Amino acid sequence: MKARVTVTLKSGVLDPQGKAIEGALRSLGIEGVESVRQGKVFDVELAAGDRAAAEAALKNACEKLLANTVIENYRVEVLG
Amino acid sequence: MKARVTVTLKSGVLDPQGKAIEGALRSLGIEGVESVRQGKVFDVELAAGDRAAAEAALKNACEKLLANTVIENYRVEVLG
Amino acid sequence: MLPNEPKITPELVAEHGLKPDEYERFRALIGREPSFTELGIVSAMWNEHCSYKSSKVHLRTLPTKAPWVIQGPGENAGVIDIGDGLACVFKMESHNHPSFIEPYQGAATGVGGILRDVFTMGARPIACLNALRFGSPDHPKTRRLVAGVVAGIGGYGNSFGVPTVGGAVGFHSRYDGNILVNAMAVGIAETDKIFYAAATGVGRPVVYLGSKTGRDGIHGATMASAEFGDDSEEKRPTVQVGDPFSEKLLLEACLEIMRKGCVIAIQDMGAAGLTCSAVEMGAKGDLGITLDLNAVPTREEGMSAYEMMLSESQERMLMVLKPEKEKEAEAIFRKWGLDFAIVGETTDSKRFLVRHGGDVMADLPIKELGDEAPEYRRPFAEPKKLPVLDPASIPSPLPIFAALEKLLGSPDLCSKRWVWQQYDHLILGNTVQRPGGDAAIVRIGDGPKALAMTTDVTPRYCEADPFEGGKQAVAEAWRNLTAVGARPLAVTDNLNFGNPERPEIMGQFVYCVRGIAEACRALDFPVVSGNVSLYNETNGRAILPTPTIGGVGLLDDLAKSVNPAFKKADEAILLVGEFGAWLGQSAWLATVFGREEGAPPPVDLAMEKRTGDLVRSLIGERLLTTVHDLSDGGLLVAIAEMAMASGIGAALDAPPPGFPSHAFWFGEDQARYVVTAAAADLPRIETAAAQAGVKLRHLGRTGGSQLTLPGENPILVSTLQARFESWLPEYMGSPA
Amino acid sequence: MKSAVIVFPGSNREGDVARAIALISGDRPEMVWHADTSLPAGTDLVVLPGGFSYGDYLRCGAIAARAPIMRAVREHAERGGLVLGICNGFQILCEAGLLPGVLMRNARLKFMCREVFLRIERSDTPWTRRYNAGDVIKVPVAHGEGNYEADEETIARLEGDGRVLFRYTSPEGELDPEWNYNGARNAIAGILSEKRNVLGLMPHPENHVDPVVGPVDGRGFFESIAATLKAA
Ligand SMILES: Nc1ncnc2c1ncn2[C@@H]1O[C@H](COP(=O)(O)OP(=O)(O)O)[C@@H](O)[C@H]1O
Ligand SMILES: [Mg+2]
Repeated sequence: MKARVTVTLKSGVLDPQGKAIEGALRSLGIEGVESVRQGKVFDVELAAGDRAAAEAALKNACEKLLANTVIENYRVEVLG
Repeated sequence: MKARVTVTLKSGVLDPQGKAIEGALRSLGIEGVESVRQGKVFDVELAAGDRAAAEAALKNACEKLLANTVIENYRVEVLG
Repeated sequence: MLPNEPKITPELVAEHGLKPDEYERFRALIGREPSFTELGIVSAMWNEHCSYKSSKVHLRTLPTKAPWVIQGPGENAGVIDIGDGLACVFKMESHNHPSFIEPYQGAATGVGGILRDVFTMGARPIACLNALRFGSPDHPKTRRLVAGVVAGIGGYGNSFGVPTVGGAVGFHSRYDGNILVNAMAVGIAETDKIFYAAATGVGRPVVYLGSKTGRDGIHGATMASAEFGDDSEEKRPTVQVGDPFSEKLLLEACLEIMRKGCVIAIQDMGAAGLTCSAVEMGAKGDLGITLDLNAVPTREEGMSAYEMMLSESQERMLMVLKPEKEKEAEAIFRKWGLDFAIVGETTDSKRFLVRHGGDVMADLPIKELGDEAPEYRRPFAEPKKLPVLDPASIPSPLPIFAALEKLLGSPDLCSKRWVWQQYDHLILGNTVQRPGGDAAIVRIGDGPKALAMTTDVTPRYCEADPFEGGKQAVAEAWRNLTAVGARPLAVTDNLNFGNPERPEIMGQFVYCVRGIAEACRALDFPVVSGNVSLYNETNGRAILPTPTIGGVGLLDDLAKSVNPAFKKADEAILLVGEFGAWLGQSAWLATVFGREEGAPPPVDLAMEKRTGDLVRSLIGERLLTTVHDLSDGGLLVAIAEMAMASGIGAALDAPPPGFPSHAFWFGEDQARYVVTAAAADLPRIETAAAQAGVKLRHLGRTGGSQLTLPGENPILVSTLQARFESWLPEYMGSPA
Repeated sequence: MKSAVIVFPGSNREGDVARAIALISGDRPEMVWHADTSLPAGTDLVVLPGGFSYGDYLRCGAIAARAPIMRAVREHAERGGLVLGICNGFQILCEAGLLPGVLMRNARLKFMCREVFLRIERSDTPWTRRYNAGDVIKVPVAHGEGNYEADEETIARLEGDGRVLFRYTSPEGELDPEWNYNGARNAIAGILSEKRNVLGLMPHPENHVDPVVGPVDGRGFFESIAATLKAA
């Protein structure tokens, strides 16, 4: 089963990398960029009986490792 | 306008991050994980006249900066 | 019958970089049409990068022996004896083409590769250096390449955990389409525990260790030997990705199984991976090797024999283990989380037999694959000599200190802090001389011994006169080691040139090598390892000839080392060596006038030796408080660097009669050092110099916060520092 | 004093800190493998060294924080034992929840290896008794992600409880963004746990203890620890 986990910074948490990218895009002449925030995706293949099991396993993975819930939110999508 | 850019490694390109995470998930007892590949997301806010303009600007941003097209693929979604 | 899909056609042969006559040679050697896998194997073995076919005959002329040389060129790295049962293992290698295509990963994997060369020999790496050449700062790609390469070198070395302690960074439009990334690694081993590539014993397991094999860099070695055209950026997927974390584990695991006596032979998988490593192990040991590719750990499904044989996936090793130690070795590798697989065995057939899925995919004579590689005596043109410039014919358009400011703020001479601050240069706690001095100094264990190391070359000189330029590169490396008080022991070289099929380029190569050989001989400074990178050209425009020299020297007692920072006020500033006025090919001429003209300064090797030996013995007697060698920018740039390193100024005397001021201060005559000493020690120093037949000249005194010179407006050291430190951060658009 | 240095795959400054401890206390620390589940009997001080544990490929310190040995480290901390995390070790302590906050990418977005000036905020701790509050010491940093960040409430609590032990300052001890190279919130370079027995700091005092290789401003740090353990 394939799934995608997306981990993003909570709003309010400073994102120096996003800020730098914002600046770099502007100096490259790419117009209209107001803000950039950077996050991560994990494309996971897993052997799970069903969607619910896969989702549960990945939520567990996020809580235990993939996200730092102090500063990050996560989202799990099982793609089937 | 809000958009999300997702940058992932081309298949076949070594992903040391993904490999390390795979190992860690297994040793944390999360079952069934077969493979993990890590990518990046950029959540961008931009002032653009319309979707097409936003999409064009972000594709340009990917080619120039956000993605390393030697080893990465990218995808732009304008969320409106 | 060997499976043979696809069919071998002349086009396919050409795509593999083999010339028709080379292909015929191979066909005659095996007496039949090769299979596709065999074509891949021979293309890897016979390309320039692996076979050194254009350079071999010339490399043989380099001096490689000395009583302290344990292993010269030919192994993964050179080995020299440094006493107390210890050996220093070192080598330099280029990763030019990959770094141009993907700067971060290209540079990172270059560092990874050279580290592997060193620890394959049983040495623990203690330091890295790197010599970088970028295109003109105005070229649209340069900034991105600098950022990527520097981050890649740091990214790999910092994580692996070895200090990056020195190197060089230069810019020139001739590198616009072909940057140079030369990485050097230095390690320490016990002299009786050095490991080599030659396999011994029949029927022994051949073991694959490290990371899995993927489709990385297939044809990378061929790419490194191909000239770029405008479509070079299309050759993308061959880029390899580095994994410093796995490399660190591989280091620890390899050293552990070596300590436990498990290893008979070991070879890292570098360019052309499994092919080169297996053939070398067999050929050097006079044995055959049989590989069963089904046992190779792969990262991707459905990899063909061809792909596995040519993959350049990083962080992999091939070993022959003692059969009785196999289980122990495997347990160690598993503990470090690395792959371990028996992929073949040694045989007495002297054939290289590759099986996959039950089929024989290649069956080749193993020794001939290496020994019978083509070897060329390519035609070369003798370089034209340029006229010697008369300094009086070049008027100085600027006051002396204004020219100095301009030089210190120029891309080549400015501070490279922005670069080396991104490298962990302190880890392991032995960095005695940090980046910014003449040579780096790294303590050995708890001391008092230490190694000094440096990389040098002045490509402008080599372009103008390859022979003198080759000599100068060696002399400067030797001088840099001497300037910290070390005894220069040996060099590794990295010869970067254009397309050797053009006689002018081959002429540059041949004459540079002659110059290097002559200087190494005269200075008793043998070459123990090296690397050649040819075809560095785009659309027929070659790089400047750039034979980078990596030098290593030994300090018996690091308490007796010196650095270039002025120590206190009221000390005498002396020039050791002759007064001079050589402006041809000088940094001054290039920076102030934008002219690269005339013959470069000649190197008198006998004088070089006399002068250096004197300086070293004075340092040993603790008579000199600071020492700095003269190179780019000449006398005044050297003095300014000594002032900037300390914040202490200097009052300089007027040049002697007959020397135009600008030529005196900025001339680049060789075999010279600036030193300082306490007044009380001057008589002893003068006596020693007279005995050695070396000139000693008074230049002025240290003190104050500015540089002063009769007839010129003084300049604050802090003003110079600001100029020196600002160019690179401003250019890169980010503070150091 | 009995100390244990935890070695994770990818640790690389474990030798540096072990050497500094041995040099100053005379006692060699024991190296403990991450996969072990207990500390050597009688361990006084646990050190999580610098490096790139597991390549730091997910978030710095994230994977190491979940290693088997960390349970024993946590218990040691709960018993009031001294736990020191330097650089990657600090990141691991934050990821493990033994210290609050996170270490983000440096504001200048580059790895940096350079000397910094640290102001010692208090001397009445197990870690700094050989210094005076307000002393400024010169030690190196070597990191790409040392930009300390936490929510307002956490920062207020750390500041209110006097748990900020080291700050990046000018050589004169003044707070100044110019000298706070990584952009850390409130120029925070090192923080204490509530009971002050757990310390995390980004700089490397272990690299400035030996006159042969540089200044020796880091000696007081290890002398303080040795004195604390001797007194105990
Ligand atoms: N790429 C680099 N990596 C590390 N150190 C560097 C690098 N480039 C320059 N340096 C350091 O900066 C100092 C000055 O470099 P350079 O001008 O090339 O010295 P020199 O002319 O004396 O050979 C040296 O200490 C050198 O090691
Ligand atoms: Mg020098």
